Amino acid sequence: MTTTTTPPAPAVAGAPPRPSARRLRLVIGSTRHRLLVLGSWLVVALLVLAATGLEPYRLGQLSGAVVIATAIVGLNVVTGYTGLLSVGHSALLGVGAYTTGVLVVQLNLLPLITVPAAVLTGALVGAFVGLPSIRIRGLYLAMVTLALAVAFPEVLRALPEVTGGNSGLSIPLRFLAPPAWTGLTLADRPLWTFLLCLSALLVSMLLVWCVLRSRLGRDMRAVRDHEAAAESFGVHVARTKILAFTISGGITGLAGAMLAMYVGALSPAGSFTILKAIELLSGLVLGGVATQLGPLVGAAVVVYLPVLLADVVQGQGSGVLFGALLIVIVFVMPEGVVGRLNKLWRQRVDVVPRGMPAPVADPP
Amino acid sequence: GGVTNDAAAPAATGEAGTVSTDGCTDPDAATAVIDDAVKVGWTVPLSGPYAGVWQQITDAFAARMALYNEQGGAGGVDVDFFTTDSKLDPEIAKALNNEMIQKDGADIVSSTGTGQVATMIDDAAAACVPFIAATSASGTYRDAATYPWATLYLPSVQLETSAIVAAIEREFPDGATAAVAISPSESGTVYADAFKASAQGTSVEVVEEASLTDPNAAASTLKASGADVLFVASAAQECLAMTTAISRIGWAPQVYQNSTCADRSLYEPAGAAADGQRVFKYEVVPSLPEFAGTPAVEQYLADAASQGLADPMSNWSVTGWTIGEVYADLLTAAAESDDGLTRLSIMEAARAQDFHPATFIEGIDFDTATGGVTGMQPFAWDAETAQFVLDGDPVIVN
Amino acid sequence: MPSTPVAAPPAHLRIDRLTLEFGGVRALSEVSIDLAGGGIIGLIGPNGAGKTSLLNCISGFYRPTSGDVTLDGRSVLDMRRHQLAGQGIARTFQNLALFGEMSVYDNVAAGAPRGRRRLRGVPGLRPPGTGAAERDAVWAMLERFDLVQHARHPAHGLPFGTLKRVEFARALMARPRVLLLDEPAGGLTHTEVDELGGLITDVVRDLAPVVLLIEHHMGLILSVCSRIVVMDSGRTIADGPTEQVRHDPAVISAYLGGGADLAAR
Amino acid sequence: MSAGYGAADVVHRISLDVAEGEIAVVLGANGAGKTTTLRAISGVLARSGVVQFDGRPMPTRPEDTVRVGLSMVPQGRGTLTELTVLENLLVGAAVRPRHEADADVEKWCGFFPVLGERREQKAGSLSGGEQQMLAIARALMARPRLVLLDEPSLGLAPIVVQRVFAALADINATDGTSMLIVEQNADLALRLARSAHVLEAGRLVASGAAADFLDDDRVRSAYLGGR
Amino acid sequence: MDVLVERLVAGSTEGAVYALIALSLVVVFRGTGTINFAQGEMALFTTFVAWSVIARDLPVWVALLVATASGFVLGALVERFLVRPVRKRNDMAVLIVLLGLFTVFNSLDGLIWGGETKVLASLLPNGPDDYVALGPARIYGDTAAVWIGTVLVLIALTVLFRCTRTGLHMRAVANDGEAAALAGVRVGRVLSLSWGLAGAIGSAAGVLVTPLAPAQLSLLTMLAIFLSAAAAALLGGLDSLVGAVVAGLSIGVLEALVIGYVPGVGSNLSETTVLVIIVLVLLVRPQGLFGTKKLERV
Ligand SMILES: Nc1ncnc2c1ncn2[C@@H]1O[C@H](COP(=O)(O)OP(=O)(O)OP(=O)(O)O)[C@@H](O)[C@H]1O
Ligand SMILES: Nc1ncnc2c1ncn2[C@@H]1O[C@H](COP(=O)(O)OP(=O)(O)OP(=O)(O)O)[C@@H](O)[C@H]1O
Ligand SMILES: [Mg+2]
Ligand SMILES: [Mg+2]
Repeated sequence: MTTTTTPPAPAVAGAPPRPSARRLRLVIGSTRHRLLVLGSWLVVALLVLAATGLEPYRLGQLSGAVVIATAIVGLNVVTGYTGLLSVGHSALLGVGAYTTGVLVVQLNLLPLITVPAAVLTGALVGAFVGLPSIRIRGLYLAMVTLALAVAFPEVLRALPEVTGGNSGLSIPLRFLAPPAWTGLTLADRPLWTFLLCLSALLVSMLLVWCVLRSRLGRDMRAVRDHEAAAESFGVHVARTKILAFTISGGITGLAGAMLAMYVGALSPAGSFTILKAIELLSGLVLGGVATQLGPLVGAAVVVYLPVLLADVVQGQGSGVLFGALLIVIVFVMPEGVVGRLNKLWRQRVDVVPRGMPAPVADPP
Repeated sequence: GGVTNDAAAPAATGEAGTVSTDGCTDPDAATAVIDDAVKVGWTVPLSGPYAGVWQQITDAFAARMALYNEQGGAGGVDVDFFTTDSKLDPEIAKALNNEMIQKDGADIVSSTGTGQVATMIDDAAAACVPFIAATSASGTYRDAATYPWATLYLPSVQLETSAIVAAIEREFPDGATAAVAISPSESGTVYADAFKASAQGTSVEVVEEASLTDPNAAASTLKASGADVLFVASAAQECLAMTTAISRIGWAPQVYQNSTCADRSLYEPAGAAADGQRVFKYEVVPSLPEFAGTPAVEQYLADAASQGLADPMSNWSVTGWTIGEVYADLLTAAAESDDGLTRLSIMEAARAQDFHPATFIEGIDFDTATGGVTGMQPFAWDAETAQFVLDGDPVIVN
Repeated sequence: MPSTPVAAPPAHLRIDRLTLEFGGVRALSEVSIDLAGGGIIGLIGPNGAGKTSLLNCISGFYRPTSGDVTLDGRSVLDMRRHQLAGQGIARTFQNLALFGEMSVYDNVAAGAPRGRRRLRGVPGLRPPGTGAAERDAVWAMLERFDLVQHARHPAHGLPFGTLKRVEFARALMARPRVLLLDEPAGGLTHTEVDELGGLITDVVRDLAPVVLLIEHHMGLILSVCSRIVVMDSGRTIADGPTEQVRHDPAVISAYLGGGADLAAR
Repeated sequence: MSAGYGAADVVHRISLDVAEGEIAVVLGANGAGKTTTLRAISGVLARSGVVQFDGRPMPTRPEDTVRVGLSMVPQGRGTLTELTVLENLLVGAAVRPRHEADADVEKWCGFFPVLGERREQKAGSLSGGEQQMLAIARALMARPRLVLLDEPSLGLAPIVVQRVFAALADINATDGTSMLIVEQNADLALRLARSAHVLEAGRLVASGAAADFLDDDRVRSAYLGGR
Repeated sequence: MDVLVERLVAGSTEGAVYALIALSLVVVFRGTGTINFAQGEMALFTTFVAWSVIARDLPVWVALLVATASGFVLGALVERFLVRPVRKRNDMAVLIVLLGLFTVFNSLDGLIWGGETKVLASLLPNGPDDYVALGPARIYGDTAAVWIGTVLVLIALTVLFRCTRTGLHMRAVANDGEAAALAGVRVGRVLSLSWGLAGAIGSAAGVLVTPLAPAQLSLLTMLAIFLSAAAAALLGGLDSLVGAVVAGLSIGVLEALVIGYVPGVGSNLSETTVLVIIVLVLLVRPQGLFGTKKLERV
């Protein structure tokens, strides 16, 4: 009755398994691996060096992208690795930015000194936002965080004595000048800002890298993949979620402080609305959720794409094109740019982890 | 150094009110004579909800500048006007503004929206590029000591609200109670705060305020206060909402709207409910009989037509055109100055500007020294003819 | 898997008059089992008898209506779910509960006993030796379960039987004192079931945990269990040495059914 | 037929035939591709090659294969967990007229009394075995002419396995329903089936009469265990 | 007392607006298990279409029909060509596609119809005298239209989900598309139908609601309404029709009361206050007021 036919095939015992395509074997800790890592760092260093030679306005744009990348690195911790959808990171960014802004404008502190405070408030608010995630999941959590995104500008407006209300805060230029010990002048401010933002990004990425290697990192991913199972293997789910939100809030707060220094002026209507939260989330998905380099690529896309599109179409058309491009990218690379690259890399290169027992047959 | 930064010498700021090139990143560029073209670059929202408005404003401004060029420009130097889309995002605005200054070599820049203006204004000052006729509701930038390289076009909100309070006092000599409906937007709160400040120490007492988030709820609340006067501090989209809402609950106070609402298209659909509402303006309304015949308006319409401006009757066209008047006036003055046409002379001219733009209502001037627009003309809406009518003489505040 | 014999005495798990209700459904009623002797105890019974529910009560997934579960005299019901792992209770799941996006290696490593250092693995914060020790233990476990070639593959997408092995390996990583296995042989071929039986006996020899084994595969039950508890409709209907229970007529009629050869399988 | 996930094929050019009214069994080790084969036939997975049903090409989408008379009991959790037992059964009758559905619901609730008792309970709260019964009952609600069963005995108590297999034999005898069964309980399955096929690493390595397999020592040792 | 009644009526009208949009969200959720973040903007697009129809001097009810029909088609097309291909891959991808659509539709409206505020005629007369007095409060035509619309949609959807096979199949598909397909449910058709239906409801809602919106018909009309409606859908429980309506009304009334009776905070932080209350409720009932708790069995 059912016939499944194919052109004549050997009746019994199929052909021997096809040898898998040639892959480059890379043993972690081997000389080859070390050289590769060293080489990558060299390339990064060269790129940074090249960037510092850019014209100031290009350097400015790059700083903007670096700040957004840092914020996405923060978002990745909760949304990517812990699986908690957050549409409220615009507020965490704002908390960091306003911490710096308020301390500088109202207390005349040096911006650099306010950075730890921004990280701290970001982390605290992050932890607080994380509380509902213990009970509320999925799209419901997205809604709760979205509420934060909507409420944040309203709260800023309601506290004009501190935040400057609608007019916002302007950080006087003299505060943003490079400090004397750097040997840079006011004219070098873009370079100074860029180096600052870049350091923030690198520190954040390093932190995330460490967290991922640690047990906390494994716990976060376990919670994302199967909460109940994680719990029964000793993961304190609530604590893990809150820690994830705290780390994420700290990093995003840091990004906020950098944003304050780069932009120099803060207002409720501008950078901290729900649209910014959406921008961060789009960047994360486009770059690659739960990948370490994804935030960089994602930030580049969301920051530069609109600028590039502006050369193609002006006005409302650019919005249509931007939206359409987002959709196209998701269609072409659902796992994000870096997710896709990782896949290709794994097809070509066989990275052998430390301690893996002697070579075994390839998987069937 | 200590924790606080007490480094002196704020950038590009000299004596209070005078413009200097101290602290400019490139002082020579600021004093170099501009002889090819005056590059004017605006960073304004050309996409999103306000794009329609800004398209009209920039079109009219471009038309006015084209006319200026036809008439010889700034001593023979043409104005080259270009725009980029700020997308209402401060970071984008900042990046594009810097690109305009550094890459395109803009001689004058401008923008709109508090957040965007705030982040651009220092960059422009640091590069000693004049920031002319910005349209920001925040009055901070009027302070010439802190922002010597910037001027604002919009009258201060205080100017408008004090004119309104003055008009209320005139109408209610024995004192009046006022209710305020506040749009949850930036301009809403700015207007409301200014109104309350203006009412301070007058016979007008603010007795109740409510958010426009839900106009009907606001109407009930405000009605309960029994106020004589309702001031609607709204953004353009919500002008009508309050009108409908109060008529529906049968409340008929004297309504004052802010100037953002002074547009026929916003009043007409409200029908009889809007009758008698007051609003203040300083630019002419070309469609009104009172203005239609005046030489200034005739000239404007003829010029606009010669430049192919699509909708010269619209408020926004008039605004764009008038900003063009302001630019033309100061560029000519700068070109005629001793130093010739330089960024510095442009800024100095802007600081010293005092003239009557042709598309301003008679009696109202533009005087930078006193903060820009000098007065306000009250209008009342006449539902029957579906027109604004003049309601007394301009209130000159500055 | 380092096979250092465990010096501690076997765990004493006691289930005392445990009752569990869902609305009108009584999944467990007054179940009492004393697992004092340790060893491998088979838990069998018809579908819906309450076997998984019992496991869920022990491992903190269900909160019983009444009754108690004690481990070495301490009630485990007061403990939070994540604390149970620290008490040496590990389990597998009837319907697989793996970390789908994580690699097989990470899945197994997630079972490793937890010290107090959460940031273990971060350079500089790693106490000397522990990182490498855990790594070697995981690889040894993967080797033992024939999972090395899948180690870097994400768990989802692997065949059912392989995933069952991953689950078992993860549970063993915890070096549990109480091991709760919910139908570990489901979906395995006969040879694999035999191997599994061998593994379970090995584990008992190495770690001497109390094993509670739920299985419908009677062959496995009969070959590894020294004692069998039979449940039906939320009650224990038989509890005793394997040979005695397998010939119990009540058990045969309620659970095994007529086919004698089936009972032997 | 070939099928797989993403770019790589998992099942390579296999050919097999289930005659009308026949019960066939597919054996194979873990990961051999049994599930993949069934999923490809029913249209859940994309496939290449030819699959014919009654001499006509088999549709490529599951909702259409059901309409030509095929049903599948998927491996593991095949129930709609958020729906009640009754709703699950009714969904199973999607391709049948409504009045017939009600009668069949009663029939299966009678056959698996637990399901009858748990009618209004969410399927997801059932025990593993109860869910498996529900999956089988739901597949049969469509009154298929060919049923694909992926490890139907998984998680069922021995007594229920016997009843289910007896019922399958019964349905096969009375309605002439054909069956393709993947089963680890090879002994039982081979007794029920007429023909048998062995998959190894995605390739069909042996096909023949079920009875021969029962006697074949090689198969015995590989799948049935030496008894 | 009069003021209270006025506030209650005003608040519940606003609430009915949220409820209507929330119902369309519930339909998509029940049929496909996702939230359509572009729902508001799709509705805005078809409302602009309706405006164009009225601008051609056709009656409002024709515009309503055109908008509803085009909403159905739009919803079904979006599902078929944009959502379905990425639906299986992951939730996040769907989210980005929908956010992309959000941008596309909003910009498209601006491109086609310009950004200026437009006035949309009401289905039922809403002139100054077209009201029914309800105690001290007045119910105008446009208000009544929203109320009637909400009730009709609620009844129709309840019948669909309770009494028809299609309703059952929608839930089956949302629960597990593959299992539903294996049972013979035409998954594609059900998906298209859910989205089409939601699109139609959203579009009809757009036409009914716009005359009441503070921003009238402009590019900003739907954003605020959508956010409140999404909040309502979640508060009610994403899969509950009754929940959507009850929660929508509660949010509307709550807003009115907060603005009316909470001095200071009320007018400055009304949205924040309401959102905080919603979050608190969700903390107690994570599945929403009327939502069914998602089963988790191991
Ligand atoms: N969360 C729940 N809600 C409602 N009923 C439940 C729930 N969990 C279990 N039950 C019911 O309790 C009874 C026992 O279920 P349990 O899963 O413990 O059975 P089991 O013995 O493991 O059966 P199987 O061998 O089929 O896995 C079943 O009838 C089931 O329907
Ligand atoms: N969703 C998937 N994505 C990628 N590969 C898969 C997926 N599902 C199965 N595979 C691969 O296909 C191969 C065959 O799997 P399949 O499930 O068909 O085997 P099986 O014979 O049914 O095994 P079991 O007895 O465990 O059920 C396996 O190697 C598996 O890794
Ligand atoms: Mg069970
Ligand atoms: Mg299988």
